[in-house]
Order: sequence, then structure tokens, then C-alpha cells
Amino acid sequence: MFDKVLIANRGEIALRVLRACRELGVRTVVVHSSADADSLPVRLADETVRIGPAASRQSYLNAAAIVEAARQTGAQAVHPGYGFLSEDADFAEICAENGLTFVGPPPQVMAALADKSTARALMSRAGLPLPPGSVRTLPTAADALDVAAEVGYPVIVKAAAGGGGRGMTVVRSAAELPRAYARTRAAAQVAFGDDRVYVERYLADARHVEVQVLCDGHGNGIHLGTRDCSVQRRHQKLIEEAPAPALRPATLDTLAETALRGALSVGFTGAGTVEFLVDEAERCHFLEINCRIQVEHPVTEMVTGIDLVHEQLHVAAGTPLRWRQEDVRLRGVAVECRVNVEDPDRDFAPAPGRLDHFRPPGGPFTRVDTHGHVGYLVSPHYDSLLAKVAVWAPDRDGALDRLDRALAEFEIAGPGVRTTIPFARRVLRDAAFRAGRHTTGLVDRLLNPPAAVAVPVAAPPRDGGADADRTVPDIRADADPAGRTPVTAVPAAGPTAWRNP
Amino acid sequence: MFDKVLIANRGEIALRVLRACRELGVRTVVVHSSADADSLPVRLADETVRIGPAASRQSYLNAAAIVEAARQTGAQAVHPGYGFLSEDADFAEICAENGLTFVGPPPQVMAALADKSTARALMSRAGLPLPPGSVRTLPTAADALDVAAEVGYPVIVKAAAGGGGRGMTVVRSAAELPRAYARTRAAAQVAFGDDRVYVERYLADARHVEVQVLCDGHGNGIHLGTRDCSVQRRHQKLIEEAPAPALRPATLDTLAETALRGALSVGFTGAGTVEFLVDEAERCHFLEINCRIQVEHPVTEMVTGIDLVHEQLHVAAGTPLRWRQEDVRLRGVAVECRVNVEDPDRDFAPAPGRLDHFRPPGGPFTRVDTHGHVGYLVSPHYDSLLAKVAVWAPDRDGALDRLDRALAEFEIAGPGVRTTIPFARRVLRDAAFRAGRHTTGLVDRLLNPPAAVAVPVAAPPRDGGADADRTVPDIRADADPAGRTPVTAVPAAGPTAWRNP
Amino acid sequence: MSADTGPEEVLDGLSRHARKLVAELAGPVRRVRLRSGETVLEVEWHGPARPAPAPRAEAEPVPAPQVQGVAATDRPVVRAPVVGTFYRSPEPGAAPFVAVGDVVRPGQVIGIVEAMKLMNEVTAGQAGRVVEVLVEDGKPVEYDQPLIALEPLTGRDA
Amino acid sequence: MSADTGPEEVLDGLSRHARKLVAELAGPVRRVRLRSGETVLEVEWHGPARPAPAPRAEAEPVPAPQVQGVAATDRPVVRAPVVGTFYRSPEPGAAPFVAVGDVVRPGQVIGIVEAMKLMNEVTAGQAGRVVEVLVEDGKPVEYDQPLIALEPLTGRDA
Repeated sequence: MFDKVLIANRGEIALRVLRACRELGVRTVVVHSSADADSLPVRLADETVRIGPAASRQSYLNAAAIVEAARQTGAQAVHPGYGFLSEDADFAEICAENGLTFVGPPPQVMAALADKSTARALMSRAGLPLPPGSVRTLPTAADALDVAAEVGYPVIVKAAAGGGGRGMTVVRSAAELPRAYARTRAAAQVAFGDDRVYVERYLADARHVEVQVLCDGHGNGIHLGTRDCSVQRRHQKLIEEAPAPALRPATLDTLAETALRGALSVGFTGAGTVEFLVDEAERCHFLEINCRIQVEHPVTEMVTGIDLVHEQLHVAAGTPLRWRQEDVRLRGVAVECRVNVEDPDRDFAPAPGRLDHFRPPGGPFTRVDTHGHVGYLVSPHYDSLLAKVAVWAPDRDGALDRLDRALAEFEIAGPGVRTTIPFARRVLRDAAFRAGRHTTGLVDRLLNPPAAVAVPVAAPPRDGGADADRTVPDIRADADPAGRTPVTAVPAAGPTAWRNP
Repeated sequence: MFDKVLIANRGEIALRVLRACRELGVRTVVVHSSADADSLPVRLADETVRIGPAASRQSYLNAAAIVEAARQTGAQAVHPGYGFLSEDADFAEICAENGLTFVGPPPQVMAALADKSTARALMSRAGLPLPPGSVRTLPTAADALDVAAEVGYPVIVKAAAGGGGRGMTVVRSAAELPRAYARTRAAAQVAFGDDRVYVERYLADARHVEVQVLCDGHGNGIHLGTRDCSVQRRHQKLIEEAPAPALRPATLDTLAETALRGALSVGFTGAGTVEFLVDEAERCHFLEINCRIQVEHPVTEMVTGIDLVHEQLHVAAGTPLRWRQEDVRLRGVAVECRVNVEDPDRDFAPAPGRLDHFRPPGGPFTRVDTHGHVGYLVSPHYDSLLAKVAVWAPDRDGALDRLDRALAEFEIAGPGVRTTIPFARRVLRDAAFRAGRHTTGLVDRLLNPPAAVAVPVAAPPRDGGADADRTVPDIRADADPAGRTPVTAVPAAGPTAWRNP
Repeated sequence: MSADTGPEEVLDGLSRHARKLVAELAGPVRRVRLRSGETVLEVEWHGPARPAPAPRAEAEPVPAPQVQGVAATDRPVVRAPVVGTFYRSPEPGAAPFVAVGDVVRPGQVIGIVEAMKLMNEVTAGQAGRVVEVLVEDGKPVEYDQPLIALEPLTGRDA
Repeated sequence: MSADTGPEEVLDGLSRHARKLVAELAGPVRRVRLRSGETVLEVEWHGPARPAPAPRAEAEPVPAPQVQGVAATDRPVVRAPVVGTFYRSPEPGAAPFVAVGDVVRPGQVIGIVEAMKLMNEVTAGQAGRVVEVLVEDGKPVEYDQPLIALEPLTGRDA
């Protein structure tokens, strides 16, 4: 195990990694921006280095400053958390060049999986079920119209270099498509420096189901069951649970085994998530692989008893996997609610401010991950995620009742501060959700009760943080209603040509 | 299930019961003293009734006021928590007379088990291994000297009506015995209105191991494994864990099965704890049965996944036990640390005051039960227990590392406020404790490093609260070193004659 | 923090009064000085002060504890000695022990609180004129709940 | 708050009350004075005061964040533009860019911070006389860490 690990993140996930290091006897270096100089991770760290001003680009996204801080402090490894540089293959490579272990998969694996088209090509070869629709990138609006006509509307225009809910536009008719095509290309160019886009059928009413995998550097891998993250608003997950409810055991097994096979086939190491869309007939469509710890990892920890950040660190240190597949036994149900500092009554606008009151819930089977505390100034510079409340119970009904209890007692107040707790509790009361029969359309249904639901485009990317953990629950068509074979193109270029800059 | 339950307690356990009620959809009435008018349980309750002034005798021990409050609010049941009226058979009877369900065993069972001599007579009949030594009450000092000579010094003089660490004196030689005998009788008369005492050999270096049982009103019962509570200072538990470490599986099984048999034999219902002393040879000696939820119940919940307060309420509502023995599967290790507002550097003197800072730990597998919050005034009127931190891990080493991490990040500060956290962390670093080879002598050894350790008598009883959950880890001799058969007398009188007033 | 008043409590009191004073007094306060025996508190403002405490209270999101029927002012009250049911008269249909306008003497019975079928007489702790009956006949009361409000007697009453 | 109340505790109490008062009272407070028996606490603000960070920090029991070498006073400083290693001279053995007593002009190079083998020149943002060099040659610096302290130029310097 390492002697000293640098934590290149902030907020609750920096604290999460710090806790894991403490428990393993590893010293911690927390790098931080000027805005976070008095934050909890900074106060609890063994060493801290201020690496830049509040703006993420010059601090948490500043690879040179982070590597310099590691050099100064003698850290042997860098844990990137989620968001920020966690899926940046270049940063992983810079770490390696500077003798630092990056806690994550090898850079070339990260690079290959960062490009959606490449990732799907690789997974297709590994035998994973791909979504119907085009994954070929489309040089002209006319090409896009052709594909859309073939797969049927609504369709979604997506940036090849996008991901995490960014760079997507939903289109309901051929009339809208040319403008959406142009807009998405332009946005992708700005956001990713890469304007390649492709078109697929959009499926609103499916479930977002993902599989947690854990692989070591010696060719071993296990899966840790499924999570359902279908409760999303504008591609941002709000409530997550493990295991995925109301699916046939055979579906869950297939998903888990398929996911692990896919990850192992590309030489994945560390903790990863393989995301799928599952339709009403329980058909599964591969979406993407995430190379980082996820915001929602606690629910998997609670049903398996396995500490994922411990395992990340062990794997990064070269230890062979400490768990065999038969050691992984799922128990009960865990549900997590993200508590964002946003105003549900004002279209989830960020509502930061100073916390005059802050008292997280406690008690049986209740876990809180938060960097908040009385007097904390929620900064407008970063993501709005303030806390995660995760609960466990032997069954799903018990877990949902417990989560409602915990959220009800969570006291957060300050001038201007609002949270998503009231909205989350609305979700908990929804009949379809209680029955486990909800889809990714749930939140829109709650927010827009009437018939015609306009699916909004993802918000423009904000600076780093949990933001970057937004998901891609949007695309994917069911089998073609007319019974035609879905179009599934494989990109022509190999991984390097598709590298996400 | 009940519609409305009255919670006749305060502090963390009132909150614990309130949370269980919320999760089960049961409305709560919290009764409180004037001193607790702004406490967390009061703030979170559906209804509250102020039943008396700060002094426990006129509030939390005021049976008439509590029953009156139940009548006013229409509560159907009373949950007594621990301490206060939780093991008062008269109160249970008053509840029954007033049409209220007392959450606990039937009054006559409580009465029988409250008297130690009766309890042991009953357990002896049920085949439980009794401790060597006298349990016959001794009318004169000469009788006491005879018994002490027979079992060998050190001995302990105990009040028959005592319990929970109260009414005991350790004696190291015949010369000390007459005065100790007289003092214990006088103290017992004052404390319990009953001056009967008996004498047994005292065994300092054993383990306190207890078994959690759960029985319904239909003759069904299960056990939920063992807990070790050997880390005690003056009979007050400081750190508890489940399962009991470093014992042979066969010993653990025997303990659990024996305990359940004993509980079922007396018609026990609800959640109970059967306490044993286990010597170096892993011989088990029955100590007593507690008829309430214990302070340390969270560790059992964490290794079994069973919510004990939920089950208490289900049993009290007449539901047959919802778990079969084969459903109870222990997983991993849980350790709890009690955080008391006491100054370890000043002989654990109470150190209450206002909490300017209060930030409990969080993160993976970490549970906190506390009524504390920023601005809370820790009252000198009640018990010093402010919080319980319980953690879980797959193995004991991981759990201890995690507990140390959690305690290190627990921020509690205010003028004059001190806590037992530094001392608990000292225990966690002790080699014998790490190895699971410690006994009830551990704390004295840490506090008095030299050879001769004077075992202090229990502090005089304070008003109610977790105080009353103190334990009796003190008595019990090993098998007689000379190989004689231990003296084990059964009291002449039946349960009612021994009723604890 | 027990019983008798230490410097801690005195300061608590002084600060509370200072805050209240500044909140209640209109206009920009420049200097506040309080002393209680050995204890002194003094505050001086640099420029004109805004009245701040109000918005602070307003932003308080915590539900207030459910204290029922506590008298808002500082007038003397007679409180319930136990939790129970308050009766204004010795038996149903009888005249109430006291009515608004009556003058009560220390030790005079002003009502009954029934708890567990026991009738507990409630007596006035001081003399005064009854200005308000705060709890209706037959209603539940908490321990220490104000039952009737008094006003001190003036020369005319005595 | 048990047992003896030493001057230590009384002062604690005074500071806490001063802090709370200033935090809760609006407006720029100029002076706060508290006394309890023999113990007196007095705070006076020099100019239009910010809401009292000083006493707040003083009584803070939480370990302070490990901010290294932050200048205690309000004198102007030149800060590190990046995290890295601070060098006072252009190359080993060479004379330092500036020394105590030197007058610097805006834009003048006062040192170098090396980060990832890149040499970043550090320039003064304002004119002043160097009164202290806060970081030794070759030592690691954080972003924004004060490197040299200046005093504004008087008429004589200009």
C-alpha cells in the first residue's frame, strides 16, 4: 500500500477518499483552490497544498499544479475522485511520466473508453448488446436526416466526444433536425474541441441500470451487482439504488456478467461502471463505461459490504483482487439521495449560501457523505452536490421509508439556501417509483404533469465536480416498431484516432 | 401496528425510537422535562408533552405523568427506551391497567428477572451455567465471612435488588469484609428499599459477553448472536462489539442457544439481553437478563441487518416474529464507541456545557446516534452519554481502523466540554484489545499501569438515563482453584417476594 | 451550569438584554453598556446601525418547539403543577374558582388539574388580579403550562 | 461548566459573548468591552470594521488549516502565481533579484517559481520597498503564498 496519496478533488468525494486513506493508514495530501482553503477535507488532511484560484480550470483541472504538489509533498499516488480530471487520459499519462500512480485504469484504456463510438465498437466486439441506431459519425445534416428516417423519431444527436450527459440534443421531428445537428456540432466543438456527432433513436421510457465492476492489474475481475439510476432530471441522477428493482434475476445476472466481460476485454483496471439502458421487455443496451468511482457508489457498498475506495487503492498499489466473485453476496436494498443546493421551485436553479443550520440525519442503517457543516459557505464556483444520504434495509419498501425518514430530519438552512430534499421526497411518494416500475421519464412526469413532455437538452457544462458524473440515460431506441433490423454502425477509426482531447 | 406511540425517554435513545416509529408510519408523542423542551427528539416529534421539571424523579421517572400524557394524546403504547422506567415492572403494570401497551416483557417476567437471585434460580432450572459462589442472601456478616472463606478472595458483596452495576462492593480480604458487608446493606436499603445481600467470588479478568434475543408473544424466539462489552470503566461499558471476538465458534453457539433457552423458559417477550461472564477457558457463567433495548444494540443491528426497535414494536403490537433463526446471518464485525461528556484527564468527571462545535463523523459503514447538535446545551441533570459511533467492516481489524478514523474526525467543542474520545482511541491502540484478548480488567490496566489494581466500587447511582444501562461485569469466580464444587444456592422465596420496588 | 447564577449566566443575561435593546430601540444606537454587579457589558457602534436581529429570526427554518399556550408577555401567571386536565370549577356545573377581574391571594385555589384520577388543586403563588384565563375548562395541560394570568395589585386593590 | 470557574473560563465566556454579539449585531461595530469581576475584554475597531473575524479566529478550537507562511498583517505582498519551488535568483550562485531595502517597480521580476520544469517569473504588482523576504530560496510554495513583503513608497522613495 502507498504511504501517501494525493487527493485531487474537493467536497464530499475528497472526504470520502480521505476517510479510506485514514482507514488504511495512508497519509493524505489534499490539494485545493483558494475558495476551499477552509473546507472540511482541507481541515482533515495530513497535508494540504493550495494549487490555484477558485476557478476549476486553474486549480482542480490544473494538471501541472497537481503534479507539482505531489512532487513537493512526496505523494506516491493521485486519487482523482469523480469529475474534474478523473477521466482525463492525458492527466493519467502525465502522472505516469512523473512517477505517480494514477488511481484508475491505464491511460490508453481511459482514452479508448472516453470516446463513445470507440467504446461501443470495443464492447460490440466483446459481445455486449449495442443500442439500435447509428453510431457512425455523420459529416452532414443530410446524413443525419437519413439515419433519423431509418430509426424513427424522436432521435438524439450526440457528440462522439461527449459523455456524462453533455453534448446531446433530442429531436422530435425531421423539421427540427438540421438546426439541432448544427447546434450540437458547434457546442461540441466548443466543449470538447471535436465536433463529430452521430444520431440515434431517443427512448425516454427506459431504465438506467449500471453494473459496478472491480478489476485488478493481474487479469482478475468481479462484478458487484447492479444499480438503478433512472430517477434523473436533465441527465443528472437524483436517487440511485442497488440492486436494480423489479427486474428478473436472470436479467440482473446477464447484465452483471456481460458488463464484467466487457470491462475485462479492454484491460480495464480499478473500479468502473458499465451503463445500460433496459427497456420494458428487459432488453439491455450498452451505453458507456465510466472509469472512475461514481457518486452513487455507496449503495453498492451497502449491499455488498465492500469498500470500493479501499479496493481502488489496493488495486492501484498492485495488490491482486481481495475478493472472489463467490465472496460477493448481495444483501438487502440500499437507496441514495443526492442533496443538491438547488431550488426545486425555481427550476432547480443553484441556491448556494452560508449554512446557518446543518444537521445531517443519523441512526440505523443511515449513511451520510457530506463536506457540509454549520457555517460552511456553499460556493457558487462548483457543483451543487452538498450531501448524499444513503440508507439500507432488508427490503426496498423498508429502505424507501427509511430514506424518507432520514431526509425529513435533515436540517439545512441559511439565507438563500434551498435543497432538492423536498423534490426527492415527492419522488419517494410516487406510486410508480414505490412499485419500482419507473423509468427515466419519471422526473419529467412529476415536473410536467400534463401529457406532452418536452425533454430538455442537457444544461451547458459547468465547472467540474459531480457535474461531470451526469449520465447518459437518454438515447437508445427500442427495437424498431416496424420490425426492421436496427442500424448499428461501428466507427471506422481505431482508438487513437478517436482520442478525447 | 400502533397508530401512535409515546416515547418515555430522552436523548439519543428517544431519537432512536422516534426514527423507528417514523419508518413504520407510527406517530410519536415525546414526553419531556423542562430541561429538554428544546431537545432534538422534542423538535422532531409529532406531539410533545412536558411532564415535569428537570429532575428525573418528577419527569422521566414520573409514571403518573407519563400515563396521563399518553391518555391526553391517545397514544396506544409506551416505549421506555433504556434506563428510567424501562425495567420497572410496576410501571409496566400501570400501563396495562390504563390500557397502554408497554413495549417490553410482561410485568411479572420483568419483576422476576429484576431480582438477581430469582433470575438465577430460574435460569438454573432452565439449565444455564450459573457462576460459582453463593447466591443465597446472607443475614449476618458472619454468614458472609463463611461464604467468602469457601469461595476464596477476592469476593464481591452484592445487593439482591441491585443490577446494572449498582449495589456492589469488591472485597480483597476477610479483614475488609465486615465493613463492606455493612456498607453494602445500608446502601442497598437506601437505593432499593431492600437490604438483602449475598457474596460471590470476584473475577476481574474475564470477558463480558452477552447474547441478544428476540421473542414474540406466541412462544417464538431467536437469538441474534453475541456482543463483547468487556471494555468497561467502573461497570460502565465504553466500547462494544459484535460478534464477541477470539472465542471458539462452539462457545459462541453454546452461549447463543443457552441464552435463548433461558429467555424462552421464563416467557420472555421483546428484545432482551442475556449476560454472561466468560473465563479464560471459555467457560460461561450466567449473569443476568436485561429486559430492555441496550445502549449497544446498534452493533447487533449492523452484523444482522435486523432493526431491533422495529422488531420490539412489531412484537409489542402482537405480530409473530418476522425472522426465523435460519434468516439470521451474521456478517462482518461492528464496533461501537460511547462518546460521553466526561473528562478522562479528571477521573471521568462529567464535563457538560454548550456545544459551540459539533460535527459527527460520516462516510462508509459509519453510524452515529446522537441528540447533540451545534448550540446544544449538554445538561448536567442527566446521563453523560452524548453520542454513539458504530462502524462496520468485513473483519475486526478493519472495523477498529474505521472506528479510529471516525472518532478522529468527530468534532465536539465548547467551553468546559470534554469527551471520552481520546481515551477510547487509547483503547483502540492497546495491543491486547487489538488482538481481542482483553478482559474487563483492560480499562483499569490502562488507567493504572502499575501492578496492584484497585477495583473501584460502582459510582453512586445518578438519575436514570444510560446510567441505568451500566453492567455487572464484576462478579463471578472461576472454578474453585482447590477443585471444590462451587456453592450455588437457590433463594428460598419465589418471584413475588423478591419483587424489586 | 447548575442552580445558582454564575458569571456565565449573568453574561448570558447581559448579552440577551443588549441584543433585545438594540433590536427594540429605533434609530442608530451608538453605545450600549450593561453592568450587573461585577459583570459589565459595553458595546459601541462605529456608524449608524441597521436593526439586524429581525431578518435573522425570519430566516429560521427550524420548526419552533410545540409549546402550547405560553404567555407572550412577562405578566405573572399561575402554572400547572402537573400534566393533566384543567378544571376551572370544583365540580361540573359549579361556579369557577376564579374569573377575570377577581383578586386572588397567595395560596388561593384557582383551579384543579386532574391527573390519573387524582385532583390536584392549583394555588396562586402571589397576589394579583385575574386578567385572563389561558386554558379552557376540561382541556389538557402540560407541566408548567400557564393557566391564568395576573396583574400585580395596585394600591386601590389592596 | 462544572466546578471552578477560573479566569481562563471567564475569558472564554467573554470572548464567546463578544463574538456572538458582534456577529449578531448589525452595523460596523467600533468597540466592544466586556468585564466579569476581575476579567475584562475590550475590542476596538480601527476603521470601519468588518464583522469581527479576529476574535472569531482566536477562540476557534478547530485546528487551523495548515496555511503556510501567510503574512499576518495587511502590508502589501507579492504572491506566488503558481504552486512550485521559489528561487530568489535567476540561477544558482547568482545575485538575488531583490533584497530587503530594495525598491521595486510594478512589473519588476522579484523571483522565480519553478513548476513542472517551467520557470515562472514573479513580478511585483505595485511599487514598494522590500521589507521582508518571506520564503527561503529553493523552498516549495503554494499558489498565492506571499513571497516578499513591501511597504508603500513614501515621498522620499519616489
